[in-house]
Amino acid sequence: MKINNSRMSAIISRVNLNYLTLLLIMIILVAVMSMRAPYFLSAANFAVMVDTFIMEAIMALGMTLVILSGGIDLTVTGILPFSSIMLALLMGSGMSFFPAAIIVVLGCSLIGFVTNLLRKTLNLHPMVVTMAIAAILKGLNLTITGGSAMSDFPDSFKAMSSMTVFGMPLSWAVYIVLAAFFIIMTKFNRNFIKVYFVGGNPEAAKLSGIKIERVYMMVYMISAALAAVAGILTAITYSSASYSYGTNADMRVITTVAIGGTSLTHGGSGSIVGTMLGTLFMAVIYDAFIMSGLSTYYQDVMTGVFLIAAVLLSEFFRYLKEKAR
Amino acid sequence: MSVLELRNITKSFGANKVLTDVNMKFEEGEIHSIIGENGAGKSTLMKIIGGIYRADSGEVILDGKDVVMHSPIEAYEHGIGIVHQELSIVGNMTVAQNVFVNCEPVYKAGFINWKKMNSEAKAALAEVGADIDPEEIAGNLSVGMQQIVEIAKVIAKKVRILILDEPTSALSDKEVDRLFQILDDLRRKGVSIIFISHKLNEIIRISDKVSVLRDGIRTGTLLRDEMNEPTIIKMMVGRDLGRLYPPRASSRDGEIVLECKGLSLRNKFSNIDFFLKKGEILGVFGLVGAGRTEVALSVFGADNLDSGKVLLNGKSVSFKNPSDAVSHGVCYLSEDRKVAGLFVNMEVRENVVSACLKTVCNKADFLNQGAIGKITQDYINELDVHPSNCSRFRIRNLSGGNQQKILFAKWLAAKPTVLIVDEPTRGVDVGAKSMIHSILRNLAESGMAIMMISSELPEILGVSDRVMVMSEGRKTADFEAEGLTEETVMNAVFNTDGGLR
Amino acid sequence: MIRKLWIILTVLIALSVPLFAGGAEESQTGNGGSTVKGDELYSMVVFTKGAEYFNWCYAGMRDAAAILGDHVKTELQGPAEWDASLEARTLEQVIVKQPKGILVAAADETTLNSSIGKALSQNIAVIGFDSDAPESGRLSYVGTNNYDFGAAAAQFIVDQIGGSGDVAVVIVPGNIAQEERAAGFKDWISENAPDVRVVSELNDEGDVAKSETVCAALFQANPNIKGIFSTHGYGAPGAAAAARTLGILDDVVIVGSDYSSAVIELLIAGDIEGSVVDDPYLIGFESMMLAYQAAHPTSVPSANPPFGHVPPIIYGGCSVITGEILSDPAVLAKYQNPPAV
Amino acid sequence: MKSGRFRFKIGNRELTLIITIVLIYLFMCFAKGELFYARSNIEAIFSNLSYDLLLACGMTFVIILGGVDLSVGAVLALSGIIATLMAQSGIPTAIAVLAALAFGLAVGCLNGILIAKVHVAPFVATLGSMSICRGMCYVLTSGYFVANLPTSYLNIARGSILFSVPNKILISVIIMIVLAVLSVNFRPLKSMYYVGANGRAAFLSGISSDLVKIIGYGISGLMAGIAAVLMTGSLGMGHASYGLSFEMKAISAAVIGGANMAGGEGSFLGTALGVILVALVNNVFIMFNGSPNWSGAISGIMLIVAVAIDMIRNKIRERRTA
Repeated sequence: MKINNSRMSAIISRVNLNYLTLLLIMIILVAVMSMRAPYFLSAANFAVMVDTFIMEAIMALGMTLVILSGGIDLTVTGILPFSSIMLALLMGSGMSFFPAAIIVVLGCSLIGFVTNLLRKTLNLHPMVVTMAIAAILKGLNLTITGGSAMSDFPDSFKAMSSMTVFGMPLSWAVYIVLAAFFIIMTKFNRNFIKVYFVGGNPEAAKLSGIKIERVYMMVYMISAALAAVAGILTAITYSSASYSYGTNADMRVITTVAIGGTSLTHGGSGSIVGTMLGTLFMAVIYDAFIMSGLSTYYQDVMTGVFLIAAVLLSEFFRYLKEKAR
Repeated sequence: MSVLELRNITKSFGANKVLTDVNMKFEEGEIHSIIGENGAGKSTLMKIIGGIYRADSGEVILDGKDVVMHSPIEAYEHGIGIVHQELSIVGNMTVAQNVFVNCEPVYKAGFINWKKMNSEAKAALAEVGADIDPEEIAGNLSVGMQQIVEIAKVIAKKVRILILDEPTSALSDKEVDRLFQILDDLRRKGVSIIFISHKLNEIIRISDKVSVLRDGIRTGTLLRDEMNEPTIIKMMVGRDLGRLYPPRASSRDGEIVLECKGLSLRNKFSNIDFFLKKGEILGVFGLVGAGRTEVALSVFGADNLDSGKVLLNGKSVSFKNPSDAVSHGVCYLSEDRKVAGLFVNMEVRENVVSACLKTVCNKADFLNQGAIGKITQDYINELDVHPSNCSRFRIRNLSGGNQQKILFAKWLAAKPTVLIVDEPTRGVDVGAKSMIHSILRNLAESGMAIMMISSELPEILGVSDRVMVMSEGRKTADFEAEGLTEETVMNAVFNTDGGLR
Repeated sequence: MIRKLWIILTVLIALSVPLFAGGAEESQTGNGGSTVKGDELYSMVVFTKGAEYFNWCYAGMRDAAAILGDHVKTELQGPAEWDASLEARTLEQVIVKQPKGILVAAADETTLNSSIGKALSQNIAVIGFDSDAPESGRLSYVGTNNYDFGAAAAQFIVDQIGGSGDVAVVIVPGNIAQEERAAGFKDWISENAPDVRVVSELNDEGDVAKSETVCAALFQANPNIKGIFSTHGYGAPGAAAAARTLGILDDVVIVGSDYSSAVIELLIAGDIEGSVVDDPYLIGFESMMLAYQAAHPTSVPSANPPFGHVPPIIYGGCSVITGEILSDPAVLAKYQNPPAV
Repeated sequence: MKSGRFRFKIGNRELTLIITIVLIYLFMCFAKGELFYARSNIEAIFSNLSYDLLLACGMTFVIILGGVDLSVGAVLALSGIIATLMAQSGIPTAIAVLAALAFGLAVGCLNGILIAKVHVAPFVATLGSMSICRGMCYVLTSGYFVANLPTSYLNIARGSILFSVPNKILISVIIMIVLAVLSVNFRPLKSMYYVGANGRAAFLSGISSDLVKIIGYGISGLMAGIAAVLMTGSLGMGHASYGLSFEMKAISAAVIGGANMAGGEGSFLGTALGVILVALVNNVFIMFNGSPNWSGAISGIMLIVAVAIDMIRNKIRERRTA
């Protein structure tokens, strides 16, 4: 009994209050919603809810790494449509799916590489560089497509939109694999743990022999590659490619990561699991407004309120912890 | 054959020649100390060995081979490890992660073996005599503890050449003893150790050889039996310093300016009483973490007080923020000049007036650039800051000792009546140190009340008129400085009946 | 302690969720939230929610629903951003609510195809309006022929500038409706007005202030500019502001698209000469009627069983409104009071 | 007075920008002649950069403080809507204008309080208020224009009290010049640099860093409020979509002008030059009939180009001195 008790308290002491609170708010939200909207707790709605936010969820994984390293990446809003358009171009010219997808992902991580190179050589804040690159990509996307949607895909590709893996839609499976990969890597892989060091204290990391520029390069390339994956999945889901995809996705993704407890002030604190919780939270909010029939105008207002509230709460817990010491 | 040899190393930053034709040899299994005034080029030399800078000319010869290193990583690969003066601890990671940063023990598949990492970290910490939980978040540790983790981190890398750049500045004497034991062990195992410190007694105690740098030139190397303080000091500054410490207060009957009664702050300190008299220096001694800085910050209004009274000139005051305190003539010179003292990317002149902006403004609140220039130049001359035309230099381009002088200038420009100085000579060489000591004395003689917080016992004994000892958040003793011995003070430190924590 | 309390609270509330869900059956809220038995929900899904045009459409839909009966509920959904994939997601969320019918204005021609297909397969009637997705299988499309819309603008502008001079087009690239309007505009001019040249296409990002910027620069770059046509509702006010700043309001003919309180005010003041309009209210109204028709099949044989018979396409006309037309109070009243949404 | 109380130092970055602007200007004068250098064209360029100038000013404050303010665009839209709704419903113009300014100031100060007192990351705090303000715009208007404004309101922006220069140009240029001059020597503004360079040190030096931060963000919000009045007045209507992505333009301009996102560095003259450069290039772009697809990317491209030119100039100068 006594052993059990101490194990219990060990578990309790390891619970992250931020995550718990997030969970609490989410559960309350779900409770209220299920009262207002009978469909809310249905399996169909769950599926749609996940679908609604799956692209942001994938990009949020990469964004978490970027923010952990102390940076930020606004290019995702340009890369997502760019990758879908590139895929359409390549497959339209007769290439089959896998080589085309691989080229697109590699090509987009090259954009991440260039972004990071510009950041480094021009000594600019990542926000500024990524903002500029995003604007340039938008121009490129418009020029390539001429503004109209591209749907020049072979039928085999179109069939992929209803493909399932273990009974799950393709995008879910991709997300689960990626999320598991990043959870494991950030816990056990040296290169990924370096991201925390670099975000926590770049100078110290440098003195400890970490090649910090290489870490920055890695996170921006990963973030770009994940945005490319999201773009490819979007193209698969809708059998189309358009410059309009991913509009404002950068802000949604950053909001997700911030709500998930990854700190934009103190680099190096946060986790993939937190981001996944944040993702779920955002998915619930985005779904709840449509399901409840409340005006979606309030959706922006509420996202803003929850974002600030979540960060306030985590600062509050940080304060409590400090006070207790 | 020497393990490491430096031949004709020359290095300039712009027009400023930092090292000129420096030759040095480091042998296996010896502790070779390097000493010199600030700006003498010690840190630059170490950074060249550590691969952070490259020499303009000259060779770094490792095991008889000329090597060129481009980064700290390459230095590590050559078996050279540096314990830096600035801590390289990452606060949000665990102690174990910090110890094994970049060389985590892994399974065959490349995944980190957490269990092994924690147990090895525990062992590495035990080796340096510290009982720290490897799973603790490093940021939660005190500065002294972090310094120990830092040392453990480098030693755990099994280096052949170990460079320690002022490793003892944040350590208590007990921790220093322990560190020296470790260095002794390492020496016996054949590691060559390069030790940089400003503390002459430490250098003499541990070194096999000591090399002295002055203005980027090696002025000589002494063997163990040739070492003594006067000789070393003479080689460093090129002159006899005469007395190491300034005379004590000429008059002890100034009125009480600041009096504190029963100051308490939860988890930080409790029931602290002290007073400051005009013309006196009160030395506050304690180990790192004794709560000295916290008391100072609370008096200064930068932190809260749970209870207690602060009387300034007999009137009860409670400063809501530092700006309040400064306008009442109470100033606090912080221990960490880079984080809490200076604006390193701003100009010297801007730094000097940063605490007295209101006084250099006209009625419409516009800064008077002429006055700023004059004040700055006056203090540069008075405090002998080098170079003397540095008024428009950025702080980051000055050496540590000169930065510290600018920090003093900044607070002197605020015309304090009560000056609290926190570790005023941390990371400052002997020459600058004695200068700062005499500045403090002159200020006291001119009628200022000074409280000096320090972890260097000789400094406390040499400079203060009265001494207050703190330990674990409590005041444990009050002494008159005249005739006080180190033993008495240390006894007071350890004679506590159960601290706060 | 706080930790423990928090954990207990979370668990308690988590356990109580099913209780809430149980109570859902009896609850009842209006405006498309949850519905009681016998209620029918019709949803309108658009790509830039908050655009005045769609508000008019929705007003028409709502009035049609009121005529059809109290049990017919409506809602307006859609992302504020112009993002076809976001609109598709919103559509999928709407499908979960199992409405009887959905009215869709498609952000582009193909992205919504699979979502529309999904709705149809669940026996939800889908009517396209304003912006069509022709290959999606939607039962019917109600809207305007945007090519003709542009041609009408061209005809008006050529008339106003006296058959010769330079003109320019303001457009947000990537919007099919606008691209078609621009194409119709340019084609009509090249076929019918040899002395008129389209010298420039401008992107104002659908933003009035940006429109002012680009138009001001255009007037400078081409002093001979006689007319300007905005393919969307925000361009004309911006162009008018630019012309006002430069003092050339009387020298250029500004023709806008759609109507809004801002456009009406400028038309009456004479700052802009005309605006090409279709009837969004009527489009919304008719779409709603068609959706209801499709959702309630009659004995009339249908081309799309199990849905009721609806015509594949209904094109409404478009016309040019001017300050003169609006001087008739009866006409003005129609435009002046935007419906509350 | 003598030793340059108003010493106006032109930094390297400013010089780079001035050279670039002059080169572009000369080039355009040759290429397009009268069309380009006509007073009306210069007026057109300036009339359109007046909002950008104001927002970029506010943003410069915030960047000097080491932060960023994403909410300015949304605050502009919402203040504009508040002012126009009030003016439309017959409330006196002065009160409507004051309400807009007060609202901008209030949102800015709230941002500042969140950032200074509660230590929320500036990006997150202002992203939150951006969402809230933008959402409120639509809640208040449902996306409708707010038109039919009284002439007295419109004339604030459209009228002209000096040299027949439109007020909106006059107001924004005057604010800009005042700030540029004040930032050199005016103590409350100068303390921003201290706080941005090292907040802890500034606090311990007796500068009320929290207050300074709150004021800085407050000014940024206030600038958005002023820009809102000018924009709604000039265009004659308020709308929820005003100011979309203006924050990005403002940040670009400030960074082009030499502001450092790490804090402590930035100049109002540089920011003004940055705004002018982007506006000039926009004008050039349209003069040469550039593809509309790329007009949105101009400020991003100019940012990279300007910073790169500056970097190359610095390299060349270093080599020359070495």
